[in-house]
Amino acid sequence: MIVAERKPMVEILASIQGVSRLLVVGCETCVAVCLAGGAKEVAVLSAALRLALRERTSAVEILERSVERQCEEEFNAPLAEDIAKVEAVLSMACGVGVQTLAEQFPDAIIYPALNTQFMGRPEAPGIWAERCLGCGDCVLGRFGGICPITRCSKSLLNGPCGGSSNGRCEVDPEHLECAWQLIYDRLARLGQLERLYAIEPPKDWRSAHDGGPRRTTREDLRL
Amino acid sequence: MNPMPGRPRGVIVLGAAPEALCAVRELAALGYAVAWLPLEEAQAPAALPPNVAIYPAAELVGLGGYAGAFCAQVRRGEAIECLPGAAVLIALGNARCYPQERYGLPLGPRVLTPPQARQRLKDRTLEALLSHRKAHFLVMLDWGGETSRETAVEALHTARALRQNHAEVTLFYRDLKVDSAPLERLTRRMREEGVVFCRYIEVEVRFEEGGVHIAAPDGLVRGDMLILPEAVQPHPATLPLAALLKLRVGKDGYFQEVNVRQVRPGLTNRKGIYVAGRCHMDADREAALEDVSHVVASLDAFLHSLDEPPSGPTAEVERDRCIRCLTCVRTCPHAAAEVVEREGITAAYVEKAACWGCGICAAHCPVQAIALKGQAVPSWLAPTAQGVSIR
Amino acid sequence: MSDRPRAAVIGGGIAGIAASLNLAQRGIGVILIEREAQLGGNASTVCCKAVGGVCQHCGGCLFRDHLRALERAEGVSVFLQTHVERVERREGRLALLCERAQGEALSFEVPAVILATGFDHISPLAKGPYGYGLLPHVITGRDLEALLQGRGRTACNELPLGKVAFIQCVGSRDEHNGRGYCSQVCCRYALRLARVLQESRPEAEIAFFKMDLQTSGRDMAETWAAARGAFRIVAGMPALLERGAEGKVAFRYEEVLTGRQIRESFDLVVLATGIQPRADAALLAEQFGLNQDPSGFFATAPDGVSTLVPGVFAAGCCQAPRSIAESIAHAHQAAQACVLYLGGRA
Amino acid sequence: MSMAQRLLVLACSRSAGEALAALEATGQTLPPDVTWVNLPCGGSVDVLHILRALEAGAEKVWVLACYEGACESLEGNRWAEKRVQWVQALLQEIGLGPERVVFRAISPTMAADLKAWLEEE
Repeated sequence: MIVAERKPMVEILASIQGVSRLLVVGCETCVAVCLAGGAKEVAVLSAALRLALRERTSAVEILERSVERQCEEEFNAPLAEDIAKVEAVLSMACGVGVQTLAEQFPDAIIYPALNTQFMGRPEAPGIWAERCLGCGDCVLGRFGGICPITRCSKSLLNGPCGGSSNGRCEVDPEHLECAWQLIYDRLARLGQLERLYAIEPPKDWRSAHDGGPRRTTREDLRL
Repeated sequence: MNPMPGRPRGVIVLGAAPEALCAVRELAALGYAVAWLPLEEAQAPAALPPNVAIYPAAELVGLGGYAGAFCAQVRRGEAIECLPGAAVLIALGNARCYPQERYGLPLGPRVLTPPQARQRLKDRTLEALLSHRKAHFLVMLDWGGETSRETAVEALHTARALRQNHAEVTLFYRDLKVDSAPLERLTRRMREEGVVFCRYIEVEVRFEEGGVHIAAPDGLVRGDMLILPEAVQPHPATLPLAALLKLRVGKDGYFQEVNVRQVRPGLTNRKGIYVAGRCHMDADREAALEDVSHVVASLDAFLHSLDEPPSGPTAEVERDRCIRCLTCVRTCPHAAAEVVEREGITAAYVEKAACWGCGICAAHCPVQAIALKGQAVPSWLAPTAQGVSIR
Repeated sequence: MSDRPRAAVIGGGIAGIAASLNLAQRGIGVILIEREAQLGGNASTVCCKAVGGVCQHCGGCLFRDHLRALERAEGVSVFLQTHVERVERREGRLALLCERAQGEALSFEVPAVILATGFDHISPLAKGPYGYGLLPHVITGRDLEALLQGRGRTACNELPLGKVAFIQCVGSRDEHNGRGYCSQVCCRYALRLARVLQESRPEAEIAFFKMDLQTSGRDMAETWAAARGAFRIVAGMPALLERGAEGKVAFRYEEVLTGRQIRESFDLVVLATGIQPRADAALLAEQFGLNQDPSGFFATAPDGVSTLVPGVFAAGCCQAPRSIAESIAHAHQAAQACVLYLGGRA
Repeated sequence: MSMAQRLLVLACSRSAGEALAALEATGQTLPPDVTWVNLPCGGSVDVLHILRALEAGAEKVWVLACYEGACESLEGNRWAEKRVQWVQALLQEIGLGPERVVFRAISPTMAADLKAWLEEE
């Protein structure tokens, strides 16, 4: 899923400075599952904003909504009426959702309430960790199902580096496992250690963001 | 009204400890159909009541259902079979080891554990020592750390048995544990029979020609053999079983972290699942079996009350709002929430019979799809008062 | 729900309530008879002993838990300020002829009775030389419990907490007064209380005078681990407690291990008094035709709950000293035995 | 039901609720400017409950739950404390005093302590 976290309140408050009618919109897909932007978080943020703005002279009105997937225009369409009523929209979706709203409602002022972080999974309750960088050319099959690009701090394809110690990564030994230790262990378990003899050529990053904004086309789904 | 109507229900008993056999017998005597899974190689007792089915080689692979309607998924050979039961009683017992690190002494010809000493008494290999002159056994409790209740009692019984075989016995202790009436009687009788009790804080043990020498506060005591109690540790199956059954284990590795509200006989974090005996307490044999009686009594009463509708609030999921994020499943301490397909919707579902009404899931739900039914909250606190979800 | 009660529970302390709840859960009508004006008995006088934000598992809160459950339970009729005057056997049933507060007579006829009459605290006066009631700043553990429960933790600030001595086994394990047994609970409550004192007043220097500390069991593991480092533990029992200088209490004791005679003064002395059979245990035993064990507790069959009189069971501390949690467990077992007895007769 | 302004108590009914019941059994009542809400367990205290109460004008919110190791649901009390800490951090972020939300552990036998806390407040 896409993992995000709420922006600092100071930043959110600064962005909506002077706004007296505000719509807070959550998204009930990825960011709801990672407990950052679902209906509950919309309610919590709105309550916090109302508390923070209470001292302000003019009254602040905050509408709370959430939609199934903010990255899909069809789900956002019913927001039109509410958006027309407010001065600004605070989106609690990932960056994709925020941009969708902005594209869909060109006259509305849309602010993000979340920092979109990465594609990851819940590692333990309350902990989400990155698992995929979206490089556009998946190498997982060669590395025992463990992504060296995402999980190695140095994105080494021919690892490990000298900073691997007791299975931990030197960049942050407390929190990071050495991806190359994981790859070794997994390949050993699968009896595929010989894979490690192959020297990986330099990665072609054109399929990643380095090649510019990406798009996918499925001609069979287009008329 | 008959207090024991037909008792159509069954109980699943897990474990091979003596407590398990005791539980099986007590439950069978109450009229329950008992499915007994020892979960390890164990000698099946010769005679079991007719309403007990024992599954000696069966492996437990899962537990479905909830209080009143559990289903133990059991692998026997190739097939997976479902054994129904209204409640589950776990009596795994514990495991023993000789704590060589704590004592700093290996076992050997002059250092025995109480079970070894008992065995030698039994097979008469101590005979030479006992008959040729007055043999002297030194039994040492609480050396290098507290001896568990169970093994301390075993050491006491061993000391007594040696004494009854006309040996001299000196028992070294720091604090003599007499915290049960039987223990008190035992130690009193031992004193009367001539076991010497010797209190120490620090002792020094030396092996010299001809025996073991202990420098204790009362002076130097010379003996022929040193008897050192074993230590207990959690049964190795405790953790895997706890994971399988979603039960809580304490920091010490035994079932159920000590929780003042759950010391009530054998309660676990899941309704209808009970633990009994040494898999959750430090007890000598007598106390462990007594615990089984307590647990069976509370289990039996619980099963009788199952027909009553649950009182108090329970969590209810507005299932078409659920986004299947699994937060409730992961945070429910009672394993009452799951994501299942019911009536064509795959969503979170909280089983009323398993729910304790704590509301932890409701307070966590990211889309406010769970409410505590039967719990009145002032309207100005109602979490869903202002938000609108558009679907 | 049955119309006719099928069991009477005598004594509304924690054991009596737990036994009643167990029976009620099975749909068995219960009459719960309590001598006092309110339920609870000794368990209701136990204060909370949590320290550092963490529960010490003393079980003091279980009473209110059980009381609440009893309020919700169906089929338990509670009779307060009622005591049994006479017991008659009528065709295998027990007729309990009782008296209520204003001399009102009441009688119940039931097939089975669970006795849960609890215990008395051993009077510290039994240990005359300890000066209870004569010397200032000599209190019992129970006094301390009552103080903490009645006035809250802040009451610790009014105690003279410089040097504190906890004296264990006051009245217990004492053949001279006929109580050769260990009261089971005193080491536990005293160690827990001492930690509460220490938390409120870290400057207090606390010493334990003991024969043997009873510290086994998972519920004591944390308490004992913390206590071991924090308190001075002395193997030796004080002899005569006297008035010392500056309002202190002074006494002499012999350190068992060294044989040294030491005289020391303390600002506060807490006597850990034990458990003894209730004063009226003999009377009840006579009424029901029960035996008492040599210490005066109700004698039972090896199952620990069945008395030698058919249909009469014993639960909790009237049978032997027990902690709150153990009393609850024992009460469940007594209820189970009672149910089997009733079933066998149905 | 409307809310008294001074203090809102979100209480675990098993501990704080029982302590209040014990206090009331001695004939004492809550001060009129204190609103008390009994919840089944500390674990059901929602951050939204706290924020809504502050929005509704409560000067202070107390969350009272069992001591660690005494929660019937094992960790309801720890969740309650975590949520209080979370709200305190949020209040700090928006420039309100975090001391407006307080977590306290209590047991059913602590009626006297409860009384003292209420008097202190």
